[in-house]
Amino acid sequence: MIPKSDLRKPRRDVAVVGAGMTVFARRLQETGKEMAWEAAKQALDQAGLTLDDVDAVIVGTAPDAFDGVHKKGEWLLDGAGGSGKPFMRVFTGGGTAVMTPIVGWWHVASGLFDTVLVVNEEKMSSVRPHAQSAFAHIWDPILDRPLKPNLVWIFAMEMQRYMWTYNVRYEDIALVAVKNKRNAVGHPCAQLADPDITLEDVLNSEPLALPVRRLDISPPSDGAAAVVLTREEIAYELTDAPVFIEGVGWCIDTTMWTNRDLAFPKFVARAAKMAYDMAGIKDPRKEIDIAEPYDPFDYKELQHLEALGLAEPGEAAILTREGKTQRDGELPVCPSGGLLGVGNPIAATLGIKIGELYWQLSRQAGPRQVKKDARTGVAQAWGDLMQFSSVVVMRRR
Amino acid sequence: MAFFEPMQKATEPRHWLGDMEADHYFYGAGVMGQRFFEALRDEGKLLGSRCERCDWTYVPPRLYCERCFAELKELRDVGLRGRVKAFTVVYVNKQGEPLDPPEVFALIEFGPNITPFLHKLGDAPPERVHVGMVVEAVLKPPAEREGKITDIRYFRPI
Amino acid sequence: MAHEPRTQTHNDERFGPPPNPQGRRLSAQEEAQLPHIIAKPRARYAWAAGIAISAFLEGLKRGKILGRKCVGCGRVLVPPRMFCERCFRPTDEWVELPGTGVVETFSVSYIDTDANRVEEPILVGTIALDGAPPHCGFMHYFGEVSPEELHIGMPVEPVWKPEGERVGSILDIRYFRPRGR
Amino acid sequence: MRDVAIVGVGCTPFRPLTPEVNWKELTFQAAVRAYEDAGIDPRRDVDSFITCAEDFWEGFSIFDEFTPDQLGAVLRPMHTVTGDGLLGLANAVMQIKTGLCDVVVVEAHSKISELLTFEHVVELAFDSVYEAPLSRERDVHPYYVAGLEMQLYLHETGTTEEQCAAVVVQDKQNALLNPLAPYGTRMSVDDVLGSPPLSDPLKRLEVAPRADGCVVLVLAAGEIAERLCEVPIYIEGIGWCSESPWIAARGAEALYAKRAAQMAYEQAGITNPLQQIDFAEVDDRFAFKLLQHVEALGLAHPGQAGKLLLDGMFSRDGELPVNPSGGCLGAGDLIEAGGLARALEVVLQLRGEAGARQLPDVETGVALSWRGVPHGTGAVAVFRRRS
Repeated sequence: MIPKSDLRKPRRDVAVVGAGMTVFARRLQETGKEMAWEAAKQALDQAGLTLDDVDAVIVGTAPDAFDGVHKKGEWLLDGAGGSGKPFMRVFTGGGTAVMTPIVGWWHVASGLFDTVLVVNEEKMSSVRPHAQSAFAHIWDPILDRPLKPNLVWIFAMEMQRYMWTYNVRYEDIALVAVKNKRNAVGHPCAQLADPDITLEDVLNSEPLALPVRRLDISPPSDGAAAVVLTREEIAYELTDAPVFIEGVGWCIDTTMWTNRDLAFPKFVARAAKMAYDMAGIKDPRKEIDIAEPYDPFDYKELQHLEALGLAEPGEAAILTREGKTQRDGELPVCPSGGLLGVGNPIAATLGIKIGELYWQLSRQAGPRQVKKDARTGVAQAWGDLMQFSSVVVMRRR
Repeated sequence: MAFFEPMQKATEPRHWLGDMEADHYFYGAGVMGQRFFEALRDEGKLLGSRCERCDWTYVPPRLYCERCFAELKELRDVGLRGRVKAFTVVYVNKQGEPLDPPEVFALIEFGPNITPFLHKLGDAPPERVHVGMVVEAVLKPPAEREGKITDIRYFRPI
Repeated sequence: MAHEPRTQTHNDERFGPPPNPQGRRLSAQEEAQLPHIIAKPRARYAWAAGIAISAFLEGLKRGKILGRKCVGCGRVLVPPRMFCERCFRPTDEWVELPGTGVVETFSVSYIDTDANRVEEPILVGTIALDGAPPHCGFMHYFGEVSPEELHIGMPVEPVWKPEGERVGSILDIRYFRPRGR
Repeated sequence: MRDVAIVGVGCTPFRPLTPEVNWKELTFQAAVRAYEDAGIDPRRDVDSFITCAEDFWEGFSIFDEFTPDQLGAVLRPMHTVTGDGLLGLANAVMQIKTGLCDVVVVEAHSKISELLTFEHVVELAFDSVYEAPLSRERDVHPYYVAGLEMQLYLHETGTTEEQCAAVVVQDKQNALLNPLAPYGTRMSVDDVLGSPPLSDPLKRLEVAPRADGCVVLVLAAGEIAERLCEVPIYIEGIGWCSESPWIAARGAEALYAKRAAQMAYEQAGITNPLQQIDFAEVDDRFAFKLLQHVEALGLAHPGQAGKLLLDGMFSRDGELPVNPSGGCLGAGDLIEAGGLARALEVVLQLRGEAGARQLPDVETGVALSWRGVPHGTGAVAVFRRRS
């Protein structure tokens, strides 16, 4: 075994100094480039910077099959501010939402760049008849595709296994959808905010692939989001309250999804451990003040909280039932409204994961601001065929 | 053993046919594209958007300046006449079969500080096309225009 | 000519950041008037099945479920592969599995692949195959069972297509049914 | 910041078709060789894995799903760069420089023979409203864009069609000495000029034939590299750049490559590339691209590369050999693996392991990649064997 190097420790600090996002909705009018520009421009404006200050651009956008554009990153690059600059697109399915800021982090932390712009965009309304037409091609063509699967199936299967293994009740899972859709009422970009939603609404919503019902799922959406990252010295010149990226982690599990134990997402736990180790976090339950886990389905928020070490397996549902994950609770979870409330333009959910943590931790979140004085937060995204996770720990010092 | 046993017979390998196609896509023209195509369709005009700061005009118009990221608010009519900056005569289609007659593609410049415009040339024998040649857009008759780039049939020499 | 600027800050204090969220959903009528192109891509492939899956498909044609054994970790990998992703070494031998297994997980689906609603629910899930390690198997349909009966842990067996109809496809198995039915 | 070096390389031979393996089995073979070369165990010693791939090349939405197993990356940090191999290499370099990772693996492959509608997929990368409808109308071959760019380059630099054709002759001849390269042969400038026109002035034989294959590189932090192998090949500089994606925005020079080179040279302390660089491997999917790229690297003045090529400057025994591997024209267009194939040759040459095509006394080499029609994205990496 190779002994680890003495020089192995990130030494250059990187902060978020601006964030922006567009409305999440079906948006046929704007091109993806135009949405990317809207979000990127806002993030730069908020940071008090111009495109000239940007040394490199990182873009995230999920499957090219949504847009029907091959090499979609290249196509988006002028809207993202990448013309004439070092430009990089990375792609980890839904995990892209939190992966691009990690890639942005290493652009700066490596010493190669001072200030970078991270732009994520997604447009799911272009593909017809339905976004499912694009999802049909995520499966193994020989083993899975002949069965004509629907993407929701695998989530239903995973949810079923999760409920069975940890004895979790559907009623408690549905409470996550209620909480997040209510939280989203304070979000100007929200697609599905609903102040009056009740548990019964979720329980009685249309069955899709049981146990998954219509209101357990975040809706397909179009939108973009962006953040600006810079090194410590510049960050303090720009703002008194930069929010630092203290830990990053990412991890992928085997392609063979039918060979995995679906009840517990081990890859999320591994990614979290990597990020916590880097951030020096030993007891996440004590040290994390606020969480933005990926919540495309209500059960995913619970599973992710557990894998992030913020609850024991099976316990997250209890914390939810007891109200501890509400905005004014002990551990506010998805105070943005999450994907369930604000919407799920896959990669663009950067804005409600990293963006929201930035606004919350710098106490700019307005009516969405959590009650407690949150200094350390964790954001997480999840993607591919239920197998990839990216985790970022952020802190206001 | 570093490698697995290979297949040994030409008949052993199997392949699997499939695609990555949706039924179709709706490719929207965008905020600025809408103005460009409406002007083309309804008024027979070619619009660009100008960045004052960079003194640069984009054709087709963009919502933002690629160079400085400013929002572009000023639209201008760049006219239908330009010069050939570069051209190529294409002889084959996607299947590798001959294109008869061949197709001529060109970059057309409408003036200084304006991005060139990609389109086709027509009404000109390929051997007579040259860089610097003055050309003008040939539009479909108003009734046939649909608000698409093909509302311009091609550019022809003057 | 000028148009309305899009970069204006909203001053609605009921909302928090972002400071300038753009965009709105158009009405159906507005959408219909947008200039656009409709096109269908042509993206066709002939994927090589590879060594392991070619043999697996040949096995299905003969009514057999084949796995590959890795002596490194002792696992029988189904679907088979020529290398073990855990040990990162070539797998060692072919193993024929009995085909029986238990329901690892399942869904009662009221939507098909294009998200159309179906009257009769599709019963689908993954099967943990006997002879393979825990949680290990593949996805398939369930049949000859009601949605109410179907449960995790239920023993199941494959129902094969008649030999003459089998072509070397996962669909050479019609579905899995409760064992002994 | 930390040094980064290549400590292991592995690949499969490049071939027109590979029907006997799927992409996982293909990649596994290249990975096994790379890990053997580096003397590492991927399940234990590697901190991060990177694959370079694009969905539509592969036929999978979210190809990232299908990447970990064959590299030994299961339950490890791994991600996809939707770009050329050198862009993946850039990520690996940055990961090591931060101090987060000690050992990183980069993989890129081509299984392009499985894509039955290559030309349609290339067109799918064009702007779908302004560009694609023009060629779709009569099903025009999308490489007309290369013809357009070549015409612009020839017209503005005075480079001749004969000079471009000579690129093909040289590349295919170099490939004869490369056992990995499938397209080596002897031909004349007249053979090339006499091949059917594809899109004037581009001729059929000036387009690199595609190939399948996989390249895996193992990178390590400098202080570890010294312990892992005898001749670590240091990545002294890496740069990348994208121009505007609009086809009409193209200029006669490869600005993306020029800027990428500037960035890489700055890191590597290269102020006089002609003096400080011993040889180059550049993308030449179209023959004129070799000349354009050599100029972008500062190895020839604009418009001079063609003349210098005819003078023998870039041949194997010339002052500054270019594409001793045979380049894309001789070794095949490996799609997103092209950049790593170029880097692989540079590493083999610097290690002195290039066999019959070994260049004498080489210490510093440069690799340049390009993402192909219709884009202006490229990357440049400078490699050195430190004495």
